[in-house]
Amino acid sequence: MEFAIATAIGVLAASGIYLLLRARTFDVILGLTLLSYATNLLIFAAGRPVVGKPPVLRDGVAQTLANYSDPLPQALVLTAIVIAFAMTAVTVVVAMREHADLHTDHVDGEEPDDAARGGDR
Amino acid sequence: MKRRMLPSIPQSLTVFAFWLLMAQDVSPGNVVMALLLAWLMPLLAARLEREFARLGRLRGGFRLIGRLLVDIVIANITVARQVLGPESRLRSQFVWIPLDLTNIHGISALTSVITLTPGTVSAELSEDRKYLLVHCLSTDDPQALVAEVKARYEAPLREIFP
Amino acid sequence: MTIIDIAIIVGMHVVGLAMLLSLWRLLRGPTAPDRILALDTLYISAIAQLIMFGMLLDTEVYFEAALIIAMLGFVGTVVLSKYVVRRDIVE
Amino acid sequence: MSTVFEIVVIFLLAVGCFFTLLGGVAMVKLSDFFRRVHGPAKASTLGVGCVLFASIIYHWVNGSGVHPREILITVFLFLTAPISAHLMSRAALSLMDDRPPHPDRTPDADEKVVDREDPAPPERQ
Amino acid sequence: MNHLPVLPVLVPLVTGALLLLLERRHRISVQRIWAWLGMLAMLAVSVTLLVQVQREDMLVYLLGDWPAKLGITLMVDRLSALMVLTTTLLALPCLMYACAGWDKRALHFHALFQMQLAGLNGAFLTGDLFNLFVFFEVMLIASYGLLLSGARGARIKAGMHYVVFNIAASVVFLMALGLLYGMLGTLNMTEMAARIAAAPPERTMLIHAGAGLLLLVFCAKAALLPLYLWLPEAYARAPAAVAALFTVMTKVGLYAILRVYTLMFGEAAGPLANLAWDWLLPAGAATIVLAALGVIGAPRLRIGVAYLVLLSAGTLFVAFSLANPGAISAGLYYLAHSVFVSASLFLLADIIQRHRGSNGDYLMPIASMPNKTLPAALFLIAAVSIAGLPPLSGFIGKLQLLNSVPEAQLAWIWAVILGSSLMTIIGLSRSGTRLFWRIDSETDHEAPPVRRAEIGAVVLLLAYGIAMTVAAGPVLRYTNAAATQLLDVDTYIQTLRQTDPQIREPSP
Amino acid sequence: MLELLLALPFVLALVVALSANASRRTHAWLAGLVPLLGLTLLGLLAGDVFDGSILKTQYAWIPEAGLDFSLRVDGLAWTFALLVLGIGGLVVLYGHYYLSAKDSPRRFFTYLLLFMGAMLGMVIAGNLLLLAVFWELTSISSFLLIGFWSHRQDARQGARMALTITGMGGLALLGGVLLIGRIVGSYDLDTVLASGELIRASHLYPWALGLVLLGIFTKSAQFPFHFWLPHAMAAPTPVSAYLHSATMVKAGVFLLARLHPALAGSELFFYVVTSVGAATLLVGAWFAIFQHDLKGLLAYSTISHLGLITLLFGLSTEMAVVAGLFHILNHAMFKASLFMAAGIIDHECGTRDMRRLGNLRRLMPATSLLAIVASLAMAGIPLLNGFLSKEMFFAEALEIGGHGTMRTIVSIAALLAGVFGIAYSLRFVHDTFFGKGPRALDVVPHEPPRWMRIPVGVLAILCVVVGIVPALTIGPLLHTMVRGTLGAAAPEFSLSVWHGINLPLLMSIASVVLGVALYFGLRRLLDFHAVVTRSIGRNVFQLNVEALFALARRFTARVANGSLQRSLFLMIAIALLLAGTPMLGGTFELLATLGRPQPLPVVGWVLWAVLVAATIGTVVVHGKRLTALIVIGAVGLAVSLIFVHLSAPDLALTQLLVEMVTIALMMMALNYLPKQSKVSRRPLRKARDIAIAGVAGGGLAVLAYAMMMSPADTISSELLVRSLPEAYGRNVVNVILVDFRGFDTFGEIAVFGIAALVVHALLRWARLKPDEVIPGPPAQLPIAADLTQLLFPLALTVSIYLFLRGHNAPGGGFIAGLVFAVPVLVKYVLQGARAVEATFGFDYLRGIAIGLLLAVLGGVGSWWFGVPFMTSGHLDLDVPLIGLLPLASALVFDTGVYVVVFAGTLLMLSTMGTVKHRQAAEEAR
Ligand code: NA
Ligand code: NA
Repeated sequence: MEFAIATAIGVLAASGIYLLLRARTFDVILGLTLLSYATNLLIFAAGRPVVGKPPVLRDGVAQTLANYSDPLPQALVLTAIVIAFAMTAVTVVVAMREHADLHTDHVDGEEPDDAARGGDR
Repeated sequence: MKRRMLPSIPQSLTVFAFWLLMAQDVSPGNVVMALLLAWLMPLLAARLEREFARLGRLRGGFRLIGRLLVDIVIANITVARQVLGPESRLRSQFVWIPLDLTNIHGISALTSVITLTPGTVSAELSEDRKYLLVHCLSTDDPQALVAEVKARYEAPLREIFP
Repeated sequence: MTIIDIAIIVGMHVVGLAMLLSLWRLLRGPTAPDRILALDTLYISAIAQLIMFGMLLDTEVYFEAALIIAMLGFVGTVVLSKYVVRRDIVE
Repeated sequence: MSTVFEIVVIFLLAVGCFFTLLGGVAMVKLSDFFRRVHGPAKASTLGVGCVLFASIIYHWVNGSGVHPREILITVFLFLTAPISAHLMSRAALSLMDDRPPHPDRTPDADEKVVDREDPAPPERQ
Repeated sequence: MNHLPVLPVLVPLVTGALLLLLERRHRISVQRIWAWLGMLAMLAVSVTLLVQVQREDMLVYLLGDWPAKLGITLMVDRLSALMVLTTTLLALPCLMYACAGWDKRALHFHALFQMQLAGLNGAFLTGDLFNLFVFFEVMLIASYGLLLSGARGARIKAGMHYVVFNIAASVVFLMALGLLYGMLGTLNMTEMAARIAAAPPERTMLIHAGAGLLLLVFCAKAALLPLYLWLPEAYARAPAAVAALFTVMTKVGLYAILRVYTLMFGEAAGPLANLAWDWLLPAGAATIVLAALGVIGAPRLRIGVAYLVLLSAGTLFVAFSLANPGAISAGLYYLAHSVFVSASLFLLADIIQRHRGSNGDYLMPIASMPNKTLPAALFLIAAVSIAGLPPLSGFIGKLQLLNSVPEAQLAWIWAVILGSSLMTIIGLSRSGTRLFWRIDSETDHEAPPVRRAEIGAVVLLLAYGIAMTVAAGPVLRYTNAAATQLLDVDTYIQTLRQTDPQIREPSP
Repeated sequence: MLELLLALPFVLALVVALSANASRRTHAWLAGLVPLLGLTLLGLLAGDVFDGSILKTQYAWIPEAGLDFSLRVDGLAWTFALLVLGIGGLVVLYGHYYLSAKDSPRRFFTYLLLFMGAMLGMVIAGNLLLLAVFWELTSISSFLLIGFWSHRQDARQGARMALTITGMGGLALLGGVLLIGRIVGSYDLDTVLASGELIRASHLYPWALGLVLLGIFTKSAQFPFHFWLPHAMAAPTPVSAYLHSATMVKAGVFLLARLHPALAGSELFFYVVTSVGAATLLVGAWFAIFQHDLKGLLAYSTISHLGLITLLFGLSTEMAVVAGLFHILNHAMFKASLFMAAGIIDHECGTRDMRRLGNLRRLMPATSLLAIVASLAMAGIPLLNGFLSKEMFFAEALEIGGHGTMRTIVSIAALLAGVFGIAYSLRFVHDTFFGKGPRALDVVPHEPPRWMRIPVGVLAILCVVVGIVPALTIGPLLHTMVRGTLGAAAPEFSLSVWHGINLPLLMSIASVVLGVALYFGLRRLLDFHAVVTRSIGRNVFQLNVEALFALARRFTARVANGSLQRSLFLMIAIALLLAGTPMLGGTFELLATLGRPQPLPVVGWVLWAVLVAATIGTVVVHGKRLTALIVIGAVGLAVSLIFVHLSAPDLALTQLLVEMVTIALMMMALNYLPKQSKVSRRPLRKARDIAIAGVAGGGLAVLAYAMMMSPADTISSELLVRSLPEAYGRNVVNVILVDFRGFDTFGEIAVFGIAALVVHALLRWARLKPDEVIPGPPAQLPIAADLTQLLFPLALTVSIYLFLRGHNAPGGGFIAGLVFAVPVLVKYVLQGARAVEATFGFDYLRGIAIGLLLAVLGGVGSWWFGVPFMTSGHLDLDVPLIGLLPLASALVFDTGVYVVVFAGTLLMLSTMGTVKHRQAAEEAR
C-alpha cells in the first residue's frame, strides 16, 4: 500500500510540475491543482495511513493509535485543501483578468515573440 | 400570511421527516429541532423559489411509485439484454412525446420517470413545453411507446399535479 | 470472514471493474458529453463502493460521504453540461 | 445472522453490482452517446439502490442498529440522476449535427458540423 | 492571565472584519477613523509587548490552554516583539499614505490591509511550524489583494507572476511540513528542535530533506538568489502604500529562516547542526551583487528601489548566516532600518511619479518636476540612509555588520558589503540627478498638489530611521539581547516545557 | 563648548533651509553668523590649545560599536577649524555677492553650512569612527555644492564623479578605520594615536593602511584619482575656493597628519605615500600648464600642491611633517584667494577662458594686483608665504636618509614641480593680466563690488605678511599645529625668510629660471590655444561607469526578464538540489533497511489506477481545456476515495465538496479564457521539463515511501486520549480543527474570506470579454430547476445536520458551509443569477465579516474565565421537555467558520458568475 501511495504522489507531483512549467495560465493552474493533490497525499501519508480506522472515537475501544489512524495529518490536510482552494480561486481570477487586460493567456502577460520585439521602455 | 409563514406544507413535512430519519433518534430534542427546521428551511428555500408545487390528489401517487419500482426492475433486465447483446440489433431513435401535462412540476416528474425507466432517456423539453424529446435505446414502434408513456405515467401525474 | 464479507469483497471488485470501464470512457471520449457521463458514472459507482466499504467495516462513518455524493455529486455534471450548452454557466 | 437474511443481502448485492457493472459495460460497449447514457442513467442508479438496501438490511441484522437513513442516499440519487441525464442529453443534443426537428417545425438548413471534442458554436467555425 | 501575545493577531483581524462590515453603508471617512483606531490599538499592543518581553524575556501563550506540544503555542521572544513593532511602525505611515486617496480606488483596501497585518503578526508570533504556514498564507493572500485590488494591465501581469510563484512555494512548504511531521511527530518548533537533537541517525536523511525544502521556501519568500526574480516587478508595480508595506514581506522569510534554523537546526541539532548557513552565506553575497547591478541598471526609480529591497535582503542573509550574536544583532537592526527606508523610497517614488506627469518614474526621458524641493530633500536623506552612508541608520547597521564578520571571511564579505554601498551610491546618485537636477522648475504640466498626508508618511518613515540613529545605543542593546536569546536554544526548550496550562493537566 | 561649536553650522543650516521667505541678505547674514560665532568660540579656546592641552568632550552614542560622540581639539584640530571657519567666513561674504539673482541663496547657504559643519566635525572628532562619519558627510555635502547649478550637464557629471570617487574612498576609509579598531580595540583617537607600535606590528596593518590611504588619496585628489577635482570646478567659484582649495581636499592630508603617529613610520608607508605624492605633484603641475580655463589651471595646481603635501607626509621626518602642515596653511591662503579672483574675473568678463582674456590689469587693477600677489605666492617667489614652505620641501627632499634612489627621484621631482609651478603661475598671470585682450567679451569688465574684493585682499595680504615675517605671524600657530600632530615627537624649529645660500635656495632659483624658460619656450614651440587638453582619467572613469551601467542594464534585463517559467524552473531545480543533496548518500541503504509495506487489495489498485490514469490523462489532454477539466475531476474523486479508504472521512467529504466548487469556478473562468492552449514549438524545453518533473516526482515518491515506512513517533496518541474528556468531541479531526489547533482554522477562514474579497475586488469593476458567445437567449432548464426545488431545503437540512454533528461524526463548520453553498450554486446555474440574487438577497461580504467576528467571539469568550484564547468550555444545558443539550463553546467558533465558508464561497462564485451582468449594467448606465 505504501508503494501505491508513494507512486501516486510521485505521478501527481511529476505531472503537476510538468504542467506548472507550461506557458499558459490555465495549464499552470491545472499543474498547481495536481501538485496540491500530491502535497495533500504526502501530508496524509505522514500519518502512516491504515485501512478502516477512522479517528472517530467509539465507546469501548481504547483510544490509541493502534485503533485509530493519526488524526493530526488529516486536520492539516483539511486546512491545506481549503487554502489551496482559496489560492486556486485567486489564481483563476487573475488569469481571467490577465487575459482580459493583456489579450493573452501567456503566463508572462505577453507572447514571447512580442517580448523579443521590445518590451518595456 | 400563511404563505409567508409556511410557504409549503409538503416541503415542511418532508424536512421534518428527513431530519428525524437522518438523526435516527426521536428524542424530544430532535423533534423540536425537526419542527424548527421544518419551519425555517422552507422559509429559506422560499427565497429562491418562484412557485412551490401545488399537489392535487396524492392517492394516485403511491400507486405510481409502486408501479415505477416494478417497471424499473423489469425493464432493467430488458436493457441488460439489449446492452449485452449485439449492438447491431439495437434500433435507437428519438421520439417526440406530445404532452398534455402543463404543470411544470408534473413535466419534471414525468421526465424523471422516463429517464429512470429503462429503454428511454428524456433529452429535451421543447421551448413551448408541449413536447418532450425522448431517446429510445431500442424500439420498433415509437407510437406505441408514446401511448404507453402517456397512459402509464402521464395520466397519474396529471392527477397529482393538476 | 463470513460469506457476506466475501460477497461484499467480490462486489467491491465488480464495482471496481465498473469504475475502470468508466475510466476508459473518460479518457477515450470522444465527445465532451461522453466524458461528462463517464465522470458522473464514476461518482455513482463511488457511492456503491462507499456503502460496501461501510458494510465491510461495519461502520457508519462513510454515510456522510455517500450522502454528499448522492446529493451533490451531480453538480459537476450540471456545470459541465451547462458549459457545453451555453459556455456561460450562470446566465 | 439468519440464512434468509444472508441470502437476501447477497442477492441484493449481486443484483446491485451486476447493474452497476452493466452501466459501465454499456458505456464502453455502445457506439453513440445517447445509447451509452442509458446504462448509467438507470442501471447504475438501480444498482446503487440495491446495494443500499443490502446495506440497510445488513446493518439492521448485523447488530449495529437500524440505519434507515441510508434510504436518503437512494432518495437523493433518484432525485439527481435524472437531472444529470437530462442535462447531459441537452449538452449532447446541442452538439448534434442532425438534431431531431421539432415536430411543429421544419428542420433548419444551415446546421453544420461541430467539434465534438470541445464544442464551439457553429457560427464561429 | 496575560492575553497580550494573541492581540497582535486579533486586533487587526477584528478591525479588518469591522471595516468590511462598515464598507457598504458608510463613507470612506468613517472607515478611515476605524482603521486608525485599530492601528493605534495595534501600536499600543506592540509597544507593550516589547516592554513586557524586555522584562520577562519570553512570553508563552498556550492557545486553547493545551500543553505546548498538543496545541498551538505563541512564543514571544525579543525577536518576535521587535518584528511586530517594526511591522506596526511601518504600517502607520503606509496607512497614512493610502488614506490620501488610494484607499478609495482599491476595493476592500482597508480590510485587506488589516488582514495583512494580522497575517504578518501571526507569522512572527507563532511557535508552531504549521501555524506559521497558515499565517504565511494569510499574509500572502492579503498581499495578493492589496497588490491587485484596483489593478490593471501591467500590474495584473506582475501579480500573476507573484501569485503563482508564491503558491508554488507554499506547496513546497507543505511538502516540507509533511516530511518533518512524518519524521518528528510534532509541529511545535521547540519540541521539534528537541526531537531533532535526539533523532537517531537513520532519520537524518529525511529530516534533512525536509529542512532543505523548508529552506527553499523561506528563501523564495525572502527573495534569495536565484529565487528573487519575482520581486522587482511585483514591488515596482504595486500601489505605493502597498509596496511600502511589502518591504516587510521579504523580511518574513528572513525571520522564518532565522527562527527555524537557529531553533530547530542550531548548534544542538547534531549532524544537522547549522545546515542552512553554508548555503546561505555565498548565496546572500551573490544576491547582494546581483541586486546592486539591478539598482544600477534599473530603468525606473521603483525598480531600483525594489532592487534595494533585494539588496537589503541579501545583506541580511549574509548577516544571519554568519550566525554569531553580533552579526545577527546587526542584521536585526539593519532589518528594521531597511524596512523603513525602502518603504519611504517607494512612497517617494510614487510622489515623484505623479509630479512628473506622463514620464512617471522613468529615469530616461528628461522631464521637469514641479515642487521638487521637499521630495528631493527627502530622497536625499533616504538615499544616504539606504546606501549605508553616515550618519544615518543604514550606516550603523552596516558598521555593526562589518564589525561582526569573523576574520577568516573578512576580506570578501567586506568587499561585497562595501562594494554594494558604492554601487548604491552610483545608482542612486544617478537616479537623484536625473529626477531632480534635470531642468528648472518651469514646466509644461500642472503640478499636482502635494498632499500633506503623503509627505507626512515619508517624513514619519525617515524619522524612524533618524530615531534609530540617535537612539542606536539602546536599539542595539535590544537587538544584541535578542540575538543572544535566539541562539540559546536550551532556554527555549526549558521555558516551553515548564509552561503549564492554566487549568488543564500538563502533558505527561 | 565643543558641542556648541559643532552644532552652530548644522543649526543655522536648518534655520536657513526653513527660512523660505527671507531675503538674500538675511540668508547671507544667517550663514555668516556661523564663522563669526565659531571664530569667537575658537578664540576662547585658543588659550588652552596654545598651551598644549587637549580639550575633550565625550558622549556615549553607540557603545556597542565603539562609536562615541567625542570631540577633541588639539593644535591640529584647532588650526584646521580656524581654516574652515575663517575661509568659510570669507567665502560666505564673497558668495553673497557672487550668486546671481537666479541662484537660490537659501539652497546655497544651506549646503555650504552643512559642508562647514561636516568639515568642522571631521577635524574635531575625537573618535575615529566619528571622523569617518563626518568624512562621508563632507562627500555628500560637496556633491550637493558641486551640483549646485544642476541644470548644467558638467555640474551634474562632476558632482556624480566626485561623489563616486570620494564615496568609494570614504567606504575604504571606513574599512580601514574598522581594521584599526580591530587592532587597537578602540576607536578613541588618543588610544589609537598611542598605539602606533601595536598597529604597525599587526598582520592587518597593510590592509588597514591601504584602506585608509585609499580614502585619503581619493579625497585629496591624488594620482590616479585626481581627475575628479578639475571636473568639480563646475561648482560655483566660492565653492571651489572653499572646498577644492582650502578645506575639503585638505581633509585627506589632514587625516594623513592626524594618523601620522599611528600609521607612519614603516617602509610601506614611506614608499606608497611618497611615490603617490610625487606622481601627483608632477602630473598636476604638468597638466596645469595646459589648461585654458582659469579654474582648471587652479584645480590642477591644487592637485599638484596636494601631491606635494602628501609627499612631505610620506617622507615622515618631523621636519617634513612641519613643512607639510605649513604648506597646508599657505596653500589655503593663496589658492582660496586665487579662486576668488578667478571667480571675480569670470563674474565680470563672463568667461574664464584664458584664450579670450588678457590685459586685465588695465580694466581691474586692484583685483589684478591681488591675484598677481597670490600667484607669485603659488609660484613660491620669496617674500611670499609659498616660498617658505617650498624651501622647506626642497630641504626635506634633499635630506631623505637611507633611501638613495628615492632621494634622487624625489629631489628631481621637487625641482621639476618647482619648474612647472613657475610655468603655470606665469601662464596664469601673463595670459590673464598682461598681453593682448580681452577678446570677444559681451561686457566691459570693471572692478567688482568692494565687498567681493575684500576676501581676496585679506588672503593676499596674509600671504605677504606670512611671507615676510613668518615667525611672528604664523609661527605660534604652526608650533601648536605641529605639537597637536606629533605630540611629544614635535621638533623644535624656527621660521625665517633667509637661511643663507644653500642647496634649497639654489633649487628655487633654478626652478624660477627654468620655469620662465619653460613657459616661454613652450609658447614658442606650440600654440597654447590649439592645445586640446583631455583628461584621460575622466575618460577612463566615464567609460567604466558607462560600461557598468550598460552591463547592469543588460544583465538585469537578461536575468530578470519577467519569465514565470524561469522562476518556477529555478525553484524546482533548487528544491531538487536542497532535498536531493541529503538523499545522494544512503538512500538505497535506507530503503533496504525498511520493512515490508502493508498489502493493498485489488480495489485499492483500482483506485490507484483511476488516479494515475486520470492524472496522466490530464497531462496528455491539457491543451484541450474542457477535456482536461473533466478528466481532472476524476483525479479529485480518486483522491477522495483514497481518503475514504484510508480512514479519513472528513477529508473525503471536504475534498469532494471543494472539488465541486472548484469545477464550477474553473468553468466560469474558462468562459473568459481561450479554449485551447497554443501549441508550443519547443521540443527541447518539453524534454527538459519532462526530465526535471520526472526526477522531482521520483524523488518525492522515494521520500514519501521512506517516510511511511519509518516508525512513527507522534504526539497524536495524546490527542486521541484527551479529545473526548477535555474537548467533548469524538471526531478527533474536528476536535483538532476547532480546538487543539483551532488557531490554524482561524487563519484558514481568514484566508478563505480574504480570497473571496480578492476575487470580488478583481472582478467588481472588470471588463471581461467572453472568449466566445453562443447566440440566443439564456438556456431555460425548467425541469432541472424544478427538480432541485425539493433538493434545496433538504440540502440545507443536511448542512445543519453536518454542522451540529461535526464534533462527533464527520462534518463540522467547513463541510457544512460548503453543503449550504453548493446547492445555492446549483440554483445560480439552473435559474440564472438575476433570479437568485433578486430573491435570495444575502450580502456575502457582510457574511464574511460577521463570520470572522463570530469566530473571534467564540475564542475570546474564554477570557472571561481567565483562560487563554480558544479554550473550549462545555455546558450541558438541561432544557425542560427537550432534555440535556450539550453545548460546546467551540460551536460558536465553528459557526463563524460555517458563515465565512458559506459567504465566501458564494461571494466568489456569484462574483465570477455575474461578470457579464455587471458589465451590461455598467454599459447601460
Ligand atoms: Na483547519
Ligand atoms: Na470536520
